[in-house]
Amino acid sequence: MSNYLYILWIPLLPLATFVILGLFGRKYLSGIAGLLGTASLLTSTILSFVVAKQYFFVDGKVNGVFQKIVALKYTWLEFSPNVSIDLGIIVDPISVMMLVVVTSVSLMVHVFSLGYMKGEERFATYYAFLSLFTFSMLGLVLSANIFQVYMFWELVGVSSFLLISYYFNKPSAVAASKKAFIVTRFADLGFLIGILILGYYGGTLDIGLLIERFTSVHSTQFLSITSASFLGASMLTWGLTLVFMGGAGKSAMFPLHIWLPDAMEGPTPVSALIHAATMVVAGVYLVARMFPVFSMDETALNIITYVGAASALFAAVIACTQTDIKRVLAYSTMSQIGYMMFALGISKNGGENGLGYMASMFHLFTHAFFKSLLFLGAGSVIHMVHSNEMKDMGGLRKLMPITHIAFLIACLAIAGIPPFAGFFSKEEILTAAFQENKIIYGIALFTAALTSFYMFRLYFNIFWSKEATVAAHAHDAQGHDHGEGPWVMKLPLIILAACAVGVGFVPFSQLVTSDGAALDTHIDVVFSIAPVVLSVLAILLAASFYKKQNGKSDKVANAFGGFYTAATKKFYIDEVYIFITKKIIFPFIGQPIAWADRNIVDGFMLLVAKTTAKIAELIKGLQSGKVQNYALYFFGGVAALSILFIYIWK
Amino acid sequence: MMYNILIQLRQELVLTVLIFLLLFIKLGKDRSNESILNFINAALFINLGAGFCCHETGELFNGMFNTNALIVFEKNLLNLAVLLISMQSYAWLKNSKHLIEFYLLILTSLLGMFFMISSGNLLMFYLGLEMSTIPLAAAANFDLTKRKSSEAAMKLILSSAFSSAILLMGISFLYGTTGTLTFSILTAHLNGNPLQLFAFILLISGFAFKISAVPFHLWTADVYEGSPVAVTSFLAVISKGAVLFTMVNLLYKVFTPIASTWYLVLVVLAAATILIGNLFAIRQDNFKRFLAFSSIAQVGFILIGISGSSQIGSASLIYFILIYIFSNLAAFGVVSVVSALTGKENISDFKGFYKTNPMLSWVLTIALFSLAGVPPTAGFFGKLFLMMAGAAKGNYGLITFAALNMVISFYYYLRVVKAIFMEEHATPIEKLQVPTVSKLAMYICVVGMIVTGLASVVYDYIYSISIGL
Amino acid sequence: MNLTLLILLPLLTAVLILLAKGLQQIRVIGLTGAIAQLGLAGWFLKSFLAERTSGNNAAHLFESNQTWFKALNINYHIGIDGISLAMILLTSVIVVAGILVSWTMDKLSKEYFFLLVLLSMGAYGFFISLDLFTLFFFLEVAVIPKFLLIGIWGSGDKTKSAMKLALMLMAGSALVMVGLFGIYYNTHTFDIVQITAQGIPVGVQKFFFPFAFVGFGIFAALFPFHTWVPDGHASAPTAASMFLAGISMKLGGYGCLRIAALMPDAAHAYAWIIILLATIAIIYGAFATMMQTDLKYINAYSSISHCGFVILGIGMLNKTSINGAVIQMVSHGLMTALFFAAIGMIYSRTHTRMVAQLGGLLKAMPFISTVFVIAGLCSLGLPGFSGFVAEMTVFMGSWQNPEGAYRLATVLSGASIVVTAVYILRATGRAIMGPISNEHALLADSTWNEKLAAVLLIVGILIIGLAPFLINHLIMPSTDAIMLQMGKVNLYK
Amino acid sequence: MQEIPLSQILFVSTFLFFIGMYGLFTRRNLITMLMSIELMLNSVNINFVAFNKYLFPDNLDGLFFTLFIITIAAAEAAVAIAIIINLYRSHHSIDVEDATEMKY
Repeated sequence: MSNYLYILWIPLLPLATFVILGLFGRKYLSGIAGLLGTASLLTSTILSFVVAKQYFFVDGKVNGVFQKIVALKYTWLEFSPNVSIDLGIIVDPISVMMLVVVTSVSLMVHVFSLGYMKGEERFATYYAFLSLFTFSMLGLVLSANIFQVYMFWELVGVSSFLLISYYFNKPSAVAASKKAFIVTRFADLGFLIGILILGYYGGTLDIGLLIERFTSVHSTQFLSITSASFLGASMLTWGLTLVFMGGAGKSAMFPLHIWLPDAMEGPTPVSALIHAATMVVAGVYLVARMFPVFSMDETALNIITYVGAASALFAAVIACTQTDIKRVLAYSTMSQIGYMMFALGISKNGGENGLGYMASMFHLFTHAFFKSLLFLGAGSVIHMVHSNEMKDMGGLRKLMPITHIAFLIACLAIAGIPPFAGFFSKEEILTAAFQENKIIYGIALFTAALTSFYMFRLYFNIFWSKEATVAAHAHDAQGHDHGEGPWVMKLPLIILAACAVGVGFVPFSQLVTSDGAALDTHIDVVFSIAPVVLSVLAILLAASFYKKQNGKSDKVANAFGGFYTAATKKFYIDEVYIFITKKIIFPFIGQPIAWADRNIVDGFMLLVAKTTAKIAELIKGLQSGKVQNYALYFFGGVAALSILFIYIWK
Repeated sequence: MMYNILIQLRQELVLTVLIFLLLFIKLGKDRSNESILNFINAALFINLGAGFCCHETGELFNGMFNTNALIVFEKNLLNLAVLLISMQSYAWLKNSKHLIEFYLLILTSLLGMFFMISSGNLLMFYLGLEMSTIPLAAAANFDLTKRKSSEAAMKLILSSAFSSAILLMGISFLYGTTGTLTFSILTAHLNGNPLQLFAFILLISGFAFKISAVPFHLWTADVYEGSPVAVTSFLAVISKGAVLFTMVNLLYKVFTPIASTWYLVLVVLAAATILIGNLFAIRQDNFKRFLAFSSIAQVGFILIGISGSSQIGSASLIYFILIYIFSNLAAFGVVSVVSALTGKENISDFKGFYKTNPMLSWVLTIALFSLAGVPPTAGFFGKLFLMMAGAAKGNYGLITFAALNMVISFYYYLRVVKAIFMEEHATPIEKLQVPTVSKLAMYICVVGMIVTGLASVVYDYIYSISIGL
Repeated sequence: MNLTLLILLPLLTAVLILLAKGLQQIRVIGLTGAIAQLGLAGWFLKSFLAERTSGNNAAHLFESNQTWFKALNINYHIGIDGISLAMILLTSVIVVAGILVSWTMDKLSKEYFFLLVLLSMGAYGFFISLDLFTLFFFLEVAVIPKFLLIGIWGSGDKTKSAMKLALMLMAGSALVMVGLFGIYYNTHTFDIVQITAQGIPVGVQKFFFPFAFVGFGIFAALFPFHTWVPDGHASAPTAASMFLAGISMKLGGYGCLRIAALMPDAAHAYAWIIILLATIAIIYGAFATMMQTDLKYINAYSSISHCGFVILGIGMLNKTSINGAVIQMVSHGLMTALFFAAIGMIYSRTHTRMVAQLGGLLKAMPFISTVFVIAGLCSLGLPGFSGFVAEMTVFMGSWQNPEGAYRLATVLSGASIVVTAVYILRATGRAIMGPISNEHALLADSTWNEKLAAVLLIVGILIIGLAPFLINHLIMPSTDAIMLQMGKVNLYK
Repeated sequence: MQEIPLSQILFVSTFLFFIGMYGLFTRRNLITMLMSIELMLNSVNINFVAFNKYLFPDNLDGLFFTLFIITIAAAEAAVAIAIIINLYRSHHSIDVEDATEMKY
């Protein structure tokens, strides 16, 4: 087994970029910051492709099964002899797959930002943050220790916070970043406690060991964790569910999704990188990483399944009603991640039953490409029209042909139209769902249809609906002769479009499976009729609504009535949160405590002091100044002492 | 025999000689106050030196007068204190035309104390006591023109006469029940019957009056306030110290058979004294009155130490008195300079004092910290050892009570510091020209306050010569 | 080389400061002294590790023991183990930073620097003492400078805060004193090592533990005796706040730890109360912080919450949690000092600490804002900074107690990290980000001394945050020794 | 004639003592107060003499003590009178109630 230590460079290069740009960027390097970041990331990308090649096609397989290789293990913080945070690098199918995804998408975003963020004041800082994020994400992907996952988990969270609040003088951006951080932080609390539980009963924090101990039914650890129970559920269930809570927070699963739409306040390339392709799928990755353990507990899996399905449907419905294109994309992301989640939930570990797992990973893979493509496309659109609102757009297909084509491809991909990438992965998911759970299958199918509807609603609204004159948008100064940005913004679109077409043909089932052994799948044409047809119908419906401006959509909307408005209002989840925080926690917990501290706790201390002073004031009469009273007190003292010591204490 | 008298009685003799010298100077042609003061200070210095030559244990006049290393040391302390006081009151006496009378009075009283300390007999003790009290009453009235001064003197003389009547009653009953006045024989006859206990209580009340323990303390504040600062500091430091020395001697040597009783008496007195002293001190604005009550509180701590009834107890007491001399005299020194030069005696007058007189402020501050018992000043050690001695009896209720009272005392000491450093005054005390002698005295005090604590030799020496129960 | 140097060096510095003329001389002397202290501490670290690696596993190194008060069996017994060394390093770092941030203190500068140095001397003496009397002595030495620093150079209702602080701390030390007497009269010595060797009767422990522990607890802002913290910190001048939160609150934590180690039975008996109070302090402090509007108050209240972790770690009484407590002490020291430094810098420019009146400072003063954000992120326990390491270690430790109530305490205190995130981000979002007001738009960024101070502290934070195994390696053996006394073994299966 | 028992003498002396004390507490005139104190001292003298005579006739401690008490009482009185006179100078009254300037 050859040495994979050079993988270390893949995260370290972005880190180095971050440090350099962070320290000297503002002053000295603001010119070449972008190039620097891109260059270093290019290197990591190449490296990760090398890794992928080496692992998948050279020496990853040992007698037909892909091995888990721990390339590095360094004890970073020891809690007690066998429980410690080890910084490690794990090489297995999913981590390598994620390496490829993260680096390549990140690279695309870097390139795109060269054009998109051009002339920004804090250009260097932007790239520093991008590198920081990339580093954290890579570190997360490579973690071999669950606490290491948690660390990079937090780092990912904070770099997302920094990037969302990049336009820091925009209050809405600041608010969004705060929201994102706090909500995910809340989820992470669950994650942390989950880790504590697993670590306590597992007696280790090393993922490999945890899996090994919790999957062998007779190990003492497994017995102890399953025998221990709290509120009727076994500690295993608790631990896993709480870990999943962390994942749900990062992956914006219902009801912890509220931060994702607002996060769109960040620069669009950032949304493409963080909130479409990489960070938001961290939750899925986490579940996949711990999957063998999850597979030991039915309850946890069911929770995952239903949360995933619910989010998928919920998000899809909302997406149909939003008018901010980035928000539409955000909700579609949420819905797609829902897919991945329930795919994991319905899966089993190993063999044929591992189909869901494979499908989920496959979808994660394909989704990364077409969704980042969508965002970058939206980015270049926004870059041109300087607005996120559909109503400001329309008929752009002539002005930005490349973007148009790329966007269309992406839409087809996400709609699951063969032969585009999304088709294959979604197909696997549906198959798995069909085999495991009919209800889920139904939801998935309906969601698929919705997906293609709202995506094409988006597409038509941007590129068709009304005829836009060139003049309408040719106003921007820096010579957008045919409306689209410089080549650095177009190149990524083209590449990603190619991927969106191509990656579907990757023999994924041969490479990434739950147990590492190859899994032979086949596209069952009969089976795939239903979803494809549905999607096509949905597309046609969308076309009829939005290709030309006509009242149909509004009529339908009115037909739905209250439900529609509820959907546009995102079903009032945000309001609920705001109510809980602003109306319950602050006034009923925070204020009283703050008040009590000043007036009761501190008040008590003051009271002691005041009482002393008061007593002093009261007894001053003793010192009457009359010498006769003094003599009297004197005699009183004598008498008192005499009585005390002759009669009482004698 | 003669030789013995010369050796063992030397401190008293020197003092007597000094007193007569002063008389002659008074009678002779008048000299400038400065020269007289310098002469007196020199003489007092010699007097202080007298203690350090050769000290041996022994007794004179068949046990009427006895002396030993401890007693000599105690007398030295008092001499030192007198020297410091006389140096500090330089500014005040410089312009007084009765300064010799002042010295006559306080030195006579000092002589009385010497006899009281080394008395081996109730009669001797009584003589010493009165000899030390009566001149002080006169000295309290030294500012003949001040209303307060005469009022103070009146209060002092009347209440002390009353207390000595009570004391005498006690002595008479002791005599009646034991048939002797000699300490060494007295012990054997003590059996703790009610009459003896009553006699003892009368006696202890007399002591409590002198050391101003609650409820026998009421004269203190008024007298301190009314008398001239020098007299006040003499009262606060020296007479208290002398009586305490005697008291420990009596309790530890004579009243051993009824130790269980006097322990409880001390506990009660201590608790009351600390509390009342603190509560009154909080409210005071007149500096001397404030120091009076704070010294009352200090006495409470001293009583706790004595109640430990161990060698640590007596050693800590003497150690504390030494520190107390430095701290209290430093404080009084500043006050006396200020009141002599500006006539201001209120804490509120000291606002913004640091701006104008940093040196005096630091002296006063260190003194206050030492009184409060804050390290690294010696007061910390003094107070702590007293408490330790008390804790030996395992009465932690009392110790906790005292410890918490230390917080109160801390408050009012800090109040003064606050006034000095942190508060503004429309017309702060202007820059003062402190006489060199007084300055010297203050420096001695400061050095004493730092060194006495940190240099453990002092304590260890005192411990080696002091007595246990 | 003798540990006493750690006392003599500040003493010398203080004396020189008294002799110096003019702000320039004074501050240069002060800085030189502080740097010398830092170097000395570093030297001790170096030789300490050298000793350890050369296999010297004595509980305390550099021990020296002189008789002080022979009659009372009071000795000047000094020596350090890993924990005290960590504390000494912390102190020396903060002293340098504190002197740097008060570089331009021109009001009564001589007294100011003198008191700062005196305070540091007290801290050093406290940390090196192996004799309870000496310990207590230095504990009180450190009180008065605080009073004067706050009262003279403070802001706001300074005298009141100073008085409150001094009195509450004095009450604390009074309780400690009683506890020490109890120990003394039942073991006839103040010497920690001897006492550890011969042990204290259980009954005695049960009686005196509360005195000593609560006494030190008051210094460590133990609920409900924490009320001196907000006012004290808020009123104090910048450097004093740094010393207060960074050093003197640690005296309390350290004392609590030592007391718990001396009286293990009592510690176990009362553990549940300690944990209860600690948990309350954590949650309560966090929520109270959320409601504050003054930056200094925010940090002061958060200190209550963070010091709760120290007490919690001690109360849980197992190796990991105590490790965590120690790391948390160091981490919180550095982090709060940094926070106060940043706040001080902001205040000295904008002349307001009200969050509502600030905004968008990142535009005007990027460096200071970055420092502020770093301090904030460290405070909310972001990996890579010391706070994360400390809090996680405490959690891992406290989770080892399988009792349900202890689990609940852990979860609740864990929940505080969310609240922490809320208030830190509120403050940051309001003061650092958002639109900037015009009168602040043109303010200058930090000067060299401020930069230096901040960088120093940040480096400290990063060293712990990025390479926690270093500090772990330093303190682990000592905590092992303590656990040996505690007779409590690690609960992990 | 049989002699008077000690108890009766003690009774007299005690009675005298408390008369004195009562006088001290109640009379406003400083001179009178001083006289009451003299009464108390005298009662003590009676005690001493009686004890000496009845219980310990073989040595004369009590008697001598009495002599000293008388002397010192005289001295005390002298000083006290002087002070009172001075008080009269400043207050123009020897009523104790008038000399209560310092209090609390």
